[in-house]
Amino acid sequence: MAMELCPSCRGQVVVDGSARASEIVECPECGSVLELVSTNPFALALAPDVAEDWGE
Amino acid sequence: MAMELCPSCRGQVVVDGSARASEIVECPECGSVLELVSTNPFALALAPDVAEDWGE
Amino acid sequence: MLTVIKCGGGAGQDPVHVSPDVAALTARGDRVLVLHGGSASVDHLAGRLGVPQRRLCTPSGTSSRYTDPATLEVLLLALAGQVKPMLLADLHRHGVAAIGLTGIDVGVLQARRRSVHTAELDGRRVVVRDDQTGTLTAVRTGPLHALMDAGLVPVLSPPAIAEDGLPVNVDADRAAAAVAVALGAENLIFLTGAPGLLADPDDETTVLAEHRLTDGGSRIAGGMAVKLKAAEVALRGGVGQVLIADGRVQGPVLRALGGLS
Amino acid sequence: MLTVIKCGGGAGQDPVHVSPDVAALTARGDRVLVLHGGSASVDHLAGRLGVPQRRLCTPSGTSSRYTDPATLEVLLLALAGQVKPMLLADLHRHGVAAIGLTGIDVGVLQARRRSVHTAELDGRRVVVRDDQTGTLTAVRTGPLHALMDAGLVPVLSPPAIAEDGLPVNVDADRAAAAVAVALGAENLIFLTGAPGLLADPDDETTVLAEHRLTDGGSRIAGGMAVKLKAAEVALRGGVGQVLIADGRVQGPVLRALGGLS
Ligand SMILES: [Zn+2]
Ligand SMILES: [Zn+2]
Repeated sequence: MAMELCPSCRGQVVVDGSARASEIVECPECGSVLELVSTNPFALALAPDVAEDWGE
Repeated sequence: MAMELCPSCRGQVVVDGSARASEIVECPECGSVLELVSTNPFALALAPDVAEDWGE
Repeated sequence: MLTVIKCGGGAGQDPVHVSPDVAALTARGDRVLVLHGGSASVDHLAGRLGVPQRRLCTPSGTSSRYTDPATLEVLLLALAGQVKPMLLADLHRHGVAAIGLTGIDVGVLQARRRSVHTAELDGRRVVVRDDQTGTLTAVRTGPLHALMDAGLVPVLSPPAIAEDGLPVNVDADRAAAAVAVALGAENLIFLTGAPGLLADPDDETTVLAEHRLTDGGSRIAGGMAVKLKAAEVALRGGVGQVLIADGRVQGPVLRALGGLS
Repeated sequence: MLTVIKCGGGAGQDPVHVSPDVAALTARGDRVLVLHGGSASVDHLAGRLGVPQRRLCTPSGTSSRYTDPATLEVLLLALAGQVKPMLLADLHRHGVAAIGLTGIDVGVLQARRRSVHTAELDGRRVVVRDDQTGTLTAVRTGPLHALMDAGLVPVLSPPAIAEDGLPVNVDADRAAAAVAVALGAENLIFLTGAPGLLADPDDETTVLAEHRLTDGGSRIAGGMAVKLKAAEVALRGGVGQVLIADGRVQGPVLRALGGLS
């Protein structure tokens, strides 16, 4: 478990200690979709604007 | 090390204890080319009449 | 008359059952193209090589093989280096002049590389950057026609080749449909590890006599849903008939076609 | 003008160096057939799969890969599932319409399976019963001509197919010579991991300007001896010229041919 700052609103984001790089987390304050780009140290970035679905 | 009987002349053939199946041994008495067809127990048979070389 | 046969892939399904049927069809002058998968071989070889196999899931419930670079390497090894040579040797023993290709050969299967996307992996939502997967954009029919003109039976499989000239995995069922459409095939036959289209995938007695493409709320999911989608694409693309048939029996192709007639 | 290029196999030799040359030759209307090996890939994959690699030796000092069934499987995986797709993708990126085959495809390389024989294995003389090796007996030229007529560059490799319809390993250099003879090639180029034919295999400065096939008591041994034997077979079989050239440089084929002229 770690507390990180949202890169968008600077709000507090809780990251599960078992989370892995590339995992998606959402900021509870501003709703931004964030990507855990590193786990050591924990680092969040805005997730790329990508499709969820296979696009079929 | 084991002493086996030559299947051709019934003479004594010494087989190295480290010998493996399919290994060729020659009978010191009659010169027959023998194949160690089994190592447990040791068993000798006349080797198939086959070419040594690649035939090129 | 051109028949595209999609086979292989499922465990417990021996792709070599197709050889006598291919021999019979070509003997009467038909053209045949075989498209094979080989999921079971990929999984088995991945296990031997210690490459973990995972699936990417979408919220809508579909899932696909997570083809990271190590898995793409295993996929090529298994499909091009194991399933295909076994199939080619068996066809050869049955007198069929078969020639193997992946989508890389002559760039026969062209795909658009899947861009960065999000999916569920091991229960977590992640950004997927290294999925070596693509969507078919074109089938180069010229070389395939040339091979068949020369009396050869193409034996094709994924991967395809992407716009960057590197291989990407594509779904074999969709590829079969795309190839059948592009070549104007009369018949497209999907050989499966089931007796047919099942209402309940766990109950082999629930074979459906009829299934309308427009049926909503179908229980049909997983691999069979992909086959149905591919069948729809093929039919809408002008393929004469699409048959989904049990590939575990002797003579599965002729059986599906109702004999040599 | 048909040029057969034998490449790949040796470690430190990247087979993809041939693509620009193949593109240049085909662009001017020449026909090209590439025949590749891939010993280094076979060895590496065998290591990953835990399949021990051993050599069979004869009293005369020649040695060959002991192709037991597990090794034959690895050989197919490596050549058809790894080396060949990499080569095909690279040729595709250079605009070459290349199509991959092993000797199994259309039964292009036919071999007589090696019978039971004796050899030295791990320093012991043994009866070898399971060596999946053969001697080439025929090259099916019809399909190869058909492919080239269709504007395709065949990319061929071992294994061959034996009289029992099962694959057997064959020497790639000898296969290249046999294919060049069967197709009536003007040029046969062996790309090697050396600057040329060396008087002393450990000294790259000892390139021989000339070597007569009739030279007795040659120090030339190992892989280069096999290449020389293959070259002799090719020349006696009517191939215009046989070149043994450094495959580690840029443009190795054009360089060996003395430019596009
Ligand atoms: Zn925020
Ligand atoms: Zn004796």
